[in-house]
Amino acid sequence: MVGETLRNLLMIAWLLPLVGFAVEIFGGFWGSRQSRAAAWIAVGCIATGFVCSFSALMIWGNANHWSVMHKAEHGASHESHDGHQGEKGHEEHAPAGHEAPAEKHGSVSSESQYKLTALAAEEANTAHAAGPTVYSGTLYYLARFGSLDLSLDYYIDSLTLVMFTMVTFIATCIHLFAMGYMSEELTEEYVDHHAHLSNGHHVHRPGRFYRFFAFLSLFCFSMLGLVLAGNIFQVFIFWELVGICSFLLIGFYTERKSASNAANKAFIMNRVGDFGFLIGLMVLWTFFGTFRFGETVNDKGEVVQAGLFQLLQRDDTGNVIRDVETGEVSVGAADAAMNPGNARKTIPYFLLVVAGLGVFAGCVGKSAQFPLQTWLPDAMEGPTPVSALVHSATMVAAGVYLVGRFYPMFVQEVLLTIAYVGCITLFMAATIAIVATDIKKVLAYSTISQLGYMMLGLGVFGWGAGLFHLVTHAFFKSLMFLCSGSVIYGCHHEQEMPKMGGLWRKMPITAFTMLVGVIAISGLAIPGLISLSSVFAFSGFFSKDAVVATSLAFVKANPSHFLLFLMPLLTAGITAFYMFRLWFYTFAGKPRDMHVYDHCHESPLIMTVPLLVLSVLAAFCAVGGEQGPLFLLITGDQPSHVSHGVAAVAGASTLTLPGHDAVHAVHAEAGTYALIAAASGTLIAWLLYGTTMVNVAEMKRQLSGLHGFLVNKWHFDELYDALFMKPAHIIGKFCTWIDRTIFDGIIHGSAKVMIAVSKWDRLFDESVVDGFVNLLGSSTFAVGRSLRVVQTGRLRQYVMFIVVGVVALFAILFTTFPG
Amino acid sequence: MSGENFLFSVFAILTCVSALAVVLSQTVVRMAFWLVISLGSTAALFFLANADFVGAAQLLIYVGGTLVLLVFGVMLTASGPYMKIGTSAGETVVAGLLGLLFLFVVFACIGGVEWRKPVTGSADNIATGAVGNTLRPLGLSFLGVRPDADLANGKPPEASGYLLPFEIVSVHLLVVLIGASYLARAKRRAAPVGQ
Amino acid sequence: MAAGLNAYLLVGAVLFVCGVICMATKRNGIGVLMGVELVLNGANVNFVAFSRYTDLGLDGQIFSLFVIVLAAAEAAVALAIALNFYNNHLTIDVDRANKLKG
Amino acid sequence: MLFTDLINSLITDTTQSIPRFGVELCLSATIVLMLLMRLSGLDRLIPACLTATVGALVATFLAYKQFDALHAKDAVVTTHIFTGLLVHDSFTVFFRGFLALFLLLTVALTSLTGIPDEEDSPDFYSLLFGATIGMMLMASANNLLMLFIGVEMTSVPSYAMVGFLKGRKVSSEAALKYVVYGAGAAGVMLYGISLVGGVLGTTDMSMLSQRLAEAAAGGSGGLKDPEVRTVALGTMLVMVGLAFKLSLVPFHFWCPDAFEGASAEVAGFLSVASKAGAFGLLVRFCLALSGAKGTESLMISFGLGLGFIACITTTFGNLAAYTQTNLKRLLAYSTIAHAGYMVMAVAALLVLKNSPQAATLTENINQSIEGLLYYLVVYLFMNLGAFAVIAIARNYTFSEEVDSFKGLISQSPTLCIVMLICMFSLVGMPPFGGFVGKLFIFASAFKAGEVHGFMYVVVAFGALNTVFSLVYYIRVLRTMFLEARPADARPVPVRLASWESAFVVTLAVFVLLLGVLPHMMSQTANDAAQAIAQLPTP
Repeated sequence: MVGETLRNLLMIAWLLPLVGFAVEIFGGFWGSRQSRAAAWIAVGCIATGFVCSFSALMIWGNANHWSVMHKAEHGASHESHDGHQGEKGHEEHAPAGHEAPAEKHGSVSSESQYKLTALAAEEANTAHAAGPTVYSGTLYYLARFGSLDLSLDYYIDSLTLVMFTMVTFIATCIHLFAMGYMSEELTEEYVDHHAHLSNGHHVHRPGRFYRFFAFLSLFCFSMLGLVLAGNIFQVFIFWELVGICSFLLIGFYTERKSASNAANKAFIMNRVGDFGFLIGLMVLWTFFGTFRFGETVNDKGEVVQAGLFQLLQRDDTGNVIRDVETGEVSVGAADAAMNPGNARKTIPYFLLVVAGLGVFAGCVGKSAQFPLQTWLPDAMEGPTPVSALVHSATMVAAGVYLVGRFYPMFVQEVLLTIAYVGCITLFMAATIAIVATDIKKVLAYSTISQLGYMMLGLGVFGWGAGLFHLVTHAFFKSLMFLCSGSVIYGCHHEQEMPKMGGLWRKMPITAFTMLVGVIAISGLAIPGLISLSSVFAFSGFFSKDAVVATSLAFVKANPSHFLLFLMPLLTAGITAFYMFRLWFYTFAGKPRDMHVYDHCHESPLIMTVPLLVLSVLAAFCAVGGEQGPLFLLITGDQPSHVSHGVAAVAGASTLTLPGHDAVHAVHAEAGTYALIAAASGTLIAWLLYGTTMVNVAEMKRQLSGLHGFLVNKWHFDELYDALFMKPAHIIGKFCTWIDRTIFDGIIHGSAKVMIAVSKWDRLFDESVVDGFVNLLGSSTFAVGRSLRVVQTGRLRQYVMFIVVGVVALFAILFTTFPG
Repeated sequence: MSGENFLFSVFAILTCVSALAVVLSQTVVRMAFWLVISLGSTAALFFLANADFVGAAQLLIYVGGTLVLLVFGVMLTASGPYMKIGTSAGETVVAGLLGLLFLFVVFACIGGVEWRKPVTGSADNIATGAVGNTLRPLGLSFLGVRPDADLANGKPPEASGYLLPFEIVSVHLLVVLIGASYLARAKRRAAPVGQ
Repeated sequence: MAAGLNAYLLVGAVLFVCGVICMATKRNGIGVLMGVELVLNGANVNFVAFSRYTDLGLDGQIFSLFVIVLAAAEAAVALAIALNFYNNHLTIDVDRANKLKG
Repeated sequence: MLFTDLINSLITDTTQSIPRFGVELCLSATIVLMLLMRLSGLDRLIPACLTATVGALVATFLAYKQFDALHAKDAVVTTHIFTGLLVHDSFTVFFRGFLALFLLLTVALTSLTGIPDEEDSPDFYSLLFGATIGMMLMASANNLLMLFIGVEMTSVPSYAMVGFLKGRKVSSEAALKYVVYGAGAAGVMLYGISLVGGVLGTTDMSMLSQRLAEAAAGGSGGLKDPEVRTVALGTMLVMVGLAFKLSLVPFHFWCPDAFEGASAEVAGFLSVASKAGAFGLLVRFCLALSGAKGTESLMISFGLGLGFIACITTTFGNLAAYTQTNLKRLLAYSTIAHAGYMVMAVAALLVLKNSPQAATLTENINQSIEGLLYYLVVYLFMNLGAFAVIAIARNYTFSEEVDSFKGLISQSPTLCIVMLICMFSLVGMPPFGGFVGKLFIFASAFKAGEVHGFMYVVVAFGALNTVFSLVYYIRVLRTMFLEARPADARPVPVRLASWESAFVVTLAVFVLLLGVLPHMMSQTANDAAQAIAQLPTP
């Protein structure tokens, strides 16, 4: 049974880190602080996990005869990349491993890509034959509340497998790297130079090597659980767990105020997004009655309820089926066909939009999209391996992953929102990255910007493109973060680029691997002579190209949304600019701070080997572009309505969403534009920072206004401070104040008047002027006294408020009751 | 005006006026005095409403017990002849306005109600609430039997007997007694260090 | 029928309102407790009146008897607490109960 | 019908009722036993906390037996005991078990922290047990008289417990405020009862909706009908009395003051147990008035009113907690907020039960009660856990200010981690129990949104408030975990292998289990919900 094998393998990969976490945290607590055992356990767990996930991927492929690989019309394009096979040399290289079988079976391509009927019949748990091949089922039954089942489910399709392989692989590399990077913690007394006590001394504390790896393991567990999750509720649980892990990891240097602040900020911002997520959950549950993606199967193997994705059906045009009269969307036509007992239901269209936007709100928080993006740069307070794993390759990818996973539930309005949010994010973050000087901050903003690309890609109906970029980005961004970690480690925790320069002589491996990453993210390529499909390029080019091409196709179909193409194109140039700026600033030129330069050194082998491994993957994981194995693997089980696009329907507010053909038609054009943008960005960067021809400081002065605006990150933190934090504090204070003052004040205000009136008699006896003065005096006195009374006489006002409350409530009941 | 009406008017006015006097008195001893008058004339109203046992209980427990307790409180807490904790006129006026508002709300509701008419006394000569002579039915109801309600209608008994509250209130009184005596007595040992 | 139900209810409501005002305005703790007695008494007048004029019947009188007993219990505890307050603060002025706020 | 028949039926009724009243009887017996032991001087040999523990244990066991007996039957069994004054069904027994368990935990906590010293402990436990009997009566009341007696029996001993630290100024102040406020609320409630009972001519709660339907039959059924209007006023006044017990805004004033002045153990007890009893009663009262023909829309507006109050209460509680520096006071405001969340379930219940489609919504009606019960159980563990941590730490630091918890992680990690679990659960963070509870309350409120759109607003407020609440809980956690322990702070050496740790860890484990294995509890809660939701409606 393929499904069971896959399930078991992935469960091992998922649960091992949890076991590792338990062992590490307890073992570390009672063990020696100088032992590396915790790290080895963590590496062992995650590496085994990788082996399991990779095997699962292979089993899945074999069971499907690698049918996703042989799309007849694209079969020819594989040859040109065979050459890379040798130099990779890693059997872990997932996509490369598939190529050979794919070639062998190249001729057997009569099966349709999306109909893998042979397997569907064999597995009781598989989805119906028309959709993608999915293995789903229940791992563990939690509880039943009313009509709601809660369980831990799994949902395995090619996206799950690719994500598992990617996450475990990158995590393994990063774990290894972290063993070197965190080795300073292997001590009984660690001196934290960035944390100060109130007496000005540095903080001395025991090393926390084991704790770091325990948290990393817990994080891996949560992330993998999120990917494996078979219902949206489970996603939400792991979603929160990932958030908690990230909180722990960002705040790893808890003694530093900035770190604990950043951890709080990340946590709270994520909760803001989750608020929307919860609302989405409510809508889904109310109208669909299930949280599961796949079908619910009872003990006897009968399907009792269809999954979310099957409940929301789409017609031939790709639109959801709407009732002609009410405009409501029908739910569960498929379900009713299978189980006549489950009556047909409907959901108002706007609530479908609300549900989509709600879930997306969660993704906005987690993936640091506009307007919740500000936590990510601050999260760089964590150790660099954390930044690499959590804030570039995996956790922030969870939002994008969820958008991809949840794609069948999104309607056009939601997709458009996603596209615009992504578009704003990618541009804004890129502009801020131009002026950042902290090496990790540049990478952080670049991460936000690239996440924006992914969201944009998904929003303009490039399901494959967005997720493709997710995977390639994970590779090159983790590589670059590790490189920056290596630089920071080599330069003894110096992160400011203006103090670096010329480092390539001291740390050649780091400089070289970083260059690979920079080229990859910039999307540089050498155009082929014959056609664009034979272009030689690193991974970033292909995936970004896919996104840009989809957005061009989208804009051609919906010209009013032209910004969705222009912005990413412009940003492609900006990306190349700031990335090369980073590289030139750090590694090229002359050393700017001799102190840093003299003391810096190349990192040890345990850190450089992961860099080399990752650089190979960053360069070549996307070979073949959209005809390459990685892309085909990801899109193997894409939602069925994606490939042929969605047609606009008159009347309803729908957009035309481009199908594969439309995208294919503009591919070459878009690729050319993107390449020109990237090349010019690179050129400018070289001119400004690679040579001495232009005085950068002079330019900075000329554009000081803009520069300041960007340095202050578009003033977002201030904006939030003014918009949310201050009002929240004010309201909080206000409420306590109300308790003390207003309620009392009303009574005492009137009491004051009464006092004044009661004194009127006496005042009348005195002369007018005196009386007036006295009145003033007595009323001020009364004010003072009533204020003093405000502080003292509360019990009686409490009682008074029973009556006030009763009367007020009755008045409200009377005035609001209808009829 | 019948004699009953006349008596009712007298006691009703006495009750209300002395209740008002409780509110307006500035010293606690006077308040206690007016409270006695008010509660006592309420007892008289109870008698007029044929609730003879309740009236007696009111006199015994309320006027005789609770009030004496309060007077003890007055005596124990009066720290000197000069102490007079007054209330400002303004507060009283505001509270009075609120009270009138509440009174208005209540009467806006109950003014128009057509009250359910009482079931006439049962055949067995056991009085109901309307007729008076309630000692025996009340006593029986505390034992859990309700001949006043159940004997008339030939069906199995369905009215509530009050055996349970009668018993459980004794537990409550015991607990309350323990609590009150704990609070009122002085600590035998030195109190723990103030925190 | 003499007096009439509404007249009784008026007396009850007046007692109730006087009690509440008493609780809300008296600064003397014992005075506040007297207000409590008035409030409960007001409700009791209602019960007895209903017992006489509606088919609430004997239940109303029973209710009022229990109220009298419970009021006595409550008064005992309240008085103990007031005395305790007095022992700690050396005054019975409830306005001096001002440590806890905010 | 002869008089002897009456006597005979009384005897049968009573003999049948007494076994079903065993839990309360056991508690009463314990009170008397403690008193007798004290009189005979036996309490020097056997400490009162031991007697109390045994009494609570037996009570818990009896409650469990009762539940088991009801559970064994397939159908929902509802028995009226003591001539219809009380109801005995799964719902009653659920609350009995809940309260007995909580009593047991509180006794355990107090004997660990020693807040009543040996001399005072018989008094303290008598009050505790007396209050618990009252709460059990509240949860099983089927007569307006029992409703009032239950509330009084709960409140009056609580007043004394709040003032239990009689040597302290704040304690006596808190008790005074509590007793005056409580007496006022009780008076208002009693007045409301008199109106309801008078207009409807009965004190039997199972007759209320029938009589209400009769009263509404003549008129419009709306507030223009004087009978309905008076009943509405009376109902509102009764609810005000309950709102006092639940500390809903604007009847919450006593709550922060009383909690700050009382010892943490008492505050923990009051914040959970007295609320639980009041919720049981509120649900019963609401259901007793629901479903009367002609007044459905009025009851829906009562539901919406509760929803409105719930919104204000949660928001107020959470925001007011922002600026608190005393941990007990902070938790008091958090208690207010949580009462708001739970009232949302009752609001949903009222709205759903009185909607025109009520017949098709039985499952959702069940679910709203079930969510409330589940939340109460979770709340028991998480809130008691938080208060227990405070109480234990107080025994070392003599302070309950947030600042005295600075850097506590370095000295007693167990306490801190338990606090973390409890607080995360209070926020509603998965995988802790609070999350599951909130989820189901919100879900039922959301369902009620189909009947009336305002309930969507309520849900939105609830969800928004989970964000608000994060801020102040995090502040406390941050103080405990991230700040350095001041050198002059008193040490808090709570070892992992100590009774204190064992106690709080047990609570934390339950919080976790309720989040991870909700079915442990949800089925039980569902049984209880079914028992009450199917009350006969005319």
